[in-house]
Amino acid sequence: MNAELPLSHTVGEGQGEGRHRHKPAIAHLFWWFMFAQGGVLAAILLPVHILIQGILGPLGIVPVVDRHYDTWANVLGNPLVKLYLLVLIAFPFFHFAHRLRYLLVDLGVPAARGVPAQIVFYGGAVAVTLGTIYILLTTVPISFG
Amino acid sequence: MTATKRITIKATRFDPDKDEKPRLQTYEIPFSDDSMVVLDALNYIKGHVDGSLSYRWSCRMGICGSCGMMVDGVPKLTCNAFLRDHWPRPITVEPLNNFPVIRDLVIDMDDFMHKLKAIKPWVIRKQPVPLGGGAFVQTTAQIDEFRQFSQCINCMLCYAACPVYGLNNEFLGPAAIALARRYNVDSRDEGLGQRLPVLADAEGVWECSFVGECSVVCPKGVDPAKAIQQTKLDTTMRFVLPFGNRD
Amino acid sequence: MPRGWWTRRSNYFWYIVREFTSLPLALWLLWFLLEIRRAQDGPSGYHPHSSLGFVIFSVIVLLFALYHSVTFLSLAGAILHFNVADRPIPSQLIVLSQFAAWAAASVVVGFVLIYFAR
Amino acid sequence: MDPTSYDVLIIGGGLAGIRAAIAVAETNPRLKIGMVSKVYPMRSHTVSAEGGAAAVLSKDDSYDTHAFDTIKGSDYLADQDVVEAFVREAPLEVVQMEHWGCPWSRNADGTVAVRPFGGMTTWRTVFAADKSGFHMLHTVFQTSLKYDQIHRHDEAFVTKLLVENSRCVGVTAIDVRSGQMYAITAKATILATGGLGRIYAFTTNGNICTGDGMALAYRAGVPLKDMEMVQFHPTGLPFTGILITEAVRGEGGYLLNNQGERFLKRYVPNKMELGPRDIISRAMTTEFEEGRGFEGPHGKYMHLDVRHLGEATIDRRLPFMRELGREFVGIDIVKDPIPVRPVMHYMMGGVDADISGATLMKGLYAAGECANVGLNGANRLGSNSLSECLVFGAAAGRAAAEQVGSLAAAGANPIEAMLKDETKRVEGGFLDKKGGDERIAEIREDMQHSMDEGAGVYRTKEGLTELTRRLDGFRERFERIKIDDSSRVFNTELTAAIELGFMLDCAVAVAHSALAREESRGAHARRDFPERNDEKYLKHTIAHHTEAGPRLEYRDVTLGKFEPKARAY
Repeated sequence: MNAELPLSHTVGEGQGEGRHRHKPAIAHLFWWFMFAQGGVLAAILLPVHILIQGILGPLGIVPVVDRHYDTWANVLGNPLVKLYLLVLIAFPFFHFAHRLRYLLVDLGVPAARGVPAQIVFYGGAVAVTLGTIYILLTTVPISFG
Repeated sequence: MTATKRITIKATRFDPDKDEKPRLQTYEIPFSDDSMVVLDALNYIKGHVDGSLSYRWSCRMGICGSCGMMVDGVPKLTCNAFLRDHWPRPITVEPLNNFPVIRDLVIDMDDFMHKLKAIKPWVIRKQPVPLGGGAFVQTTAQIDEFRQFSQCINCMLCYAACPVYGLNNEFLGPAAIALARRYNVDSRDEGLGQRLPVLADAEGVWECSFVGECSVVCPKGVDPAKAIQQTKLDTTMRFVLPFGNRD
Repeated sequence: MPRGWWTRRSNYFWYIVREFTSLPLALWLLWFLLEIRRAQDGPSGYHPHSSLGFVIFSVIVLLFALYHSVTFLSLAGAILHFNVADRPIPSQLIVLSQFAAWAAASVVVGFVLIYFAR
Repeated sequence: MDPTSYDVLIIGGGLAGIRAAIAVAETNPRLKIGMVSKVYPMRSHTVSAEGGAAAVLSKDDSYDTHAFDTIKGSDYLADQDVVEAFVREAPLEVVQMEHWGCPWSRNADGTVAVRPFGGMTTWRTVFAADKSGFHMLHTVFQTSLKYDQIHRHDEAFVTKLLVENSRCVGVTAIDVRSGQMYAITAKATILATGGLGRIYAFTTNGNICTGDGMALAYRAGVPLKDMEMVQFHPTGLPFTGILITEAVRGEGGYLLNNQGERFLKRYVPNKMELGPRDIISRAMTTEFEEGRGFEGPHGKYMHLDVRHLGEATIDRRLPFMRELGREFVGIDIVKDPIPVRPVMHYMMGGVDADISGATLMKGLYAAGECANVGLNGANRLGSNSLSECLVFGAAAGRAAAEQVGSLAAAGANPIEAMLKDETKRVEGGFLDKKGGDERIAEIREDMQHSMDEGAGVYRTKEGLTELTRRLDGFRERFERIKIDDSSRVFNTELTAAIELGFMLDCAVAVAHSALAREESRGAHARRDFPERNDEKYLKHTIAHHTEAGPRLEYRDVTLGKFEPKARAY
């Protein structure tokens, strides 16, 4: 009734609901959940791996399982270790994918918000997960002793 | 008191009818009293130097929320940004970041007004409660659940500090989500189910990447960043846990 | 929003650093995956990385990893919300317990990595 | 262009205005409601109220005691029928606020808590820490958002009431953002524009409290009532005038002079810090005059001391006071006394309205501080005003909603002509005016300081006569103002100029009403007439607008079961 008035800032009937219909974004919810899980795991587990396997081991300061084939293969054959490594490697990648995607947004690449970017980034995390499963299953056969 | 001190204020000037883009205008004014704040300086300019400078203000006691501006690049309430903290350096006063500028230091905050309405910031009950029954019983511990989120004065400093909002104006934003949480965790409210579609929408809580600056600049001790992450967590738990409360 | 917005305030800059930690961490994990894969080269062909360059890379990654751990656990601790007997647990206590969990996990993992090397 | 048209139009978006809007919506959901505010509603000055809202809630309290306290506080100038209705309605409104989500502070068992307040014989002030007004305003504002039939015009500045056949048919307003003038018509209009504190230099009131609604009604021919009754709050921060709530004393704070003495024992021995505001303000002024105040860079002051209450109580009950002390004075009230002095705070007077908010003009209602429904008389008790906004805001809303059912909409043609005239007045008189040489701010500051001097805590014939003379001079200067800002978009200099005109009209009404009341009653303390004179002045002052100045009449106060007695505490 008063559409022609120059009152761009009146709020009334039907103006409050925004431009689109709202519904919970289940996909966002899931990826955020994976991001949070991965973040916790990376925070709690990664520093010690990097310290021991990336620094102390190569420098020979302490003995580390991955320095010798025997101990490494022995450990890698353990199914619990395989499961642990899957969690350790795959989950953080969902965290990284999420963060890097938003980092691109922050650095001025709005396209990183779109569905194609989501497919690339979260798809990448899924690919790393599948690759990890493949490597864990094919590298050293499962052994129970 | 030294009445001879002077301080330089650089204020944004912009009149959409005359100017292509905003520019800074420099004013030198007497800094006569250590109690003076940036808002006093603006009032001096408007009253005695240049009546055409436009900005909003009212209560000058940090509660009406209208005098938020960028003071040397930081979003602040100008009524408690003291000149003595800057003198003798000049002070740059600009309109709040991330909002369209209507004129000089005045921003267009209608976007927030729409978002505020969208999150249904009122007590929602499944059944109407008659007044005759008296007030609800609510313990201080129950009030503590939402107390800090109810302190929001809608001053828009958090939106000005939020790069996520700056990059994407569709984002629901810190204050609106904090106010939604204020009602969601109020023991008298039963409207969580009605607010979640808006909160957990693609442009809702998920957009937030937890920069945390909203909580840093809030002049009232509200922690919107926390409200947003808690909403993410609660929402996720509702869907992830098999017996999540899905009312 | 100007492109370099995150260079204008130190808080923004450290936020970007926080988000950036994921890149070095991801690279290090990819290396780790490779290390596992190399176990199929057999006893004679297995040569774990030990160059100085790799150690320097790991040191840099470790710095990012620590920054990630500290920020992530502090922030996560600040948002978690538990009530005991109708009273919220202070968030400092929750953050503290997060850091305790980090320490405990580090000790266990470190022990396994070193103990089974013998 | 058709004017925007509503059934009920509310001017003002504070507690009374929004409460009225909701009352209209709930009385008749089919009515179209307009709400015009010169600021976004949550900026309204209700937001600065701190202490709480009075209502009879506890079992040991009674309507009669609340009524008696209010009437005695008013120095018997309140209309007793209005007070009786008010005390019965207030508890319902307080509960309604609670249901809408207001975070009232609680007792240990979770029930709504009350605190003592000045002039009240028992504890009956409900509160939300010391941000009661803030919480109440945001609660009603946010609640109002659920009513789609309430259509807001934010940042629209009303310049004039439109009157047709002595009936109010709407307003003209400036859309501040575009600078365009437009007409809004309505079958009924409710004024809820708040107070006029800015006619004084030292005031707790925000920049927006410029008496707009009072002046709008006054100019349109509706009289103003009891305009001499200006409340000075005992505890404002020197320099800024920021309010330090009476709740500080309610919670047990002491007022100390420069001898470290609780001087109120000489003035209100039975109530001490919980005496009514008018008496304590006068006591402080007397102490200052007798050399027992502290001297500071911004004048004399007293100490308000809460150190003995302890940090826990202060943080739970008075957190905002601690924040104000820290941020605006640089003190921690847990460790330091607060410097305070009397400060203009509230206008008891206002648009002459009856118990339902109806004014003498058809279709025009008033509520809240801009109205005088006869509740506060010569001195308002602290915490009655938030309740007043709720009770009489709702009453005006209901009355308006019921009245408009029987009314036809105003015709469009005269509206268009009236809009054209008013646009010419505003644009020709201010925006496009040539050749002025008076700065708005200078006239305003001169007026404010003159009001402080001439119509302060104590008044005299000489002072008030001088004030009226000066105000005439300011009105002449106002004719010669110049405006730097010629642009249309968000021209706050234009609105400030119109506000100054409103304030001058109000100030003149205050000065003349005060000069004519030759007695001391409540907040109106004449040095030359120190006694109350019931024979002559147990009456409301009614000021009518004329070109030559206010024309004063007197109207009997409605008495009831409480006989006027000497007022001692």
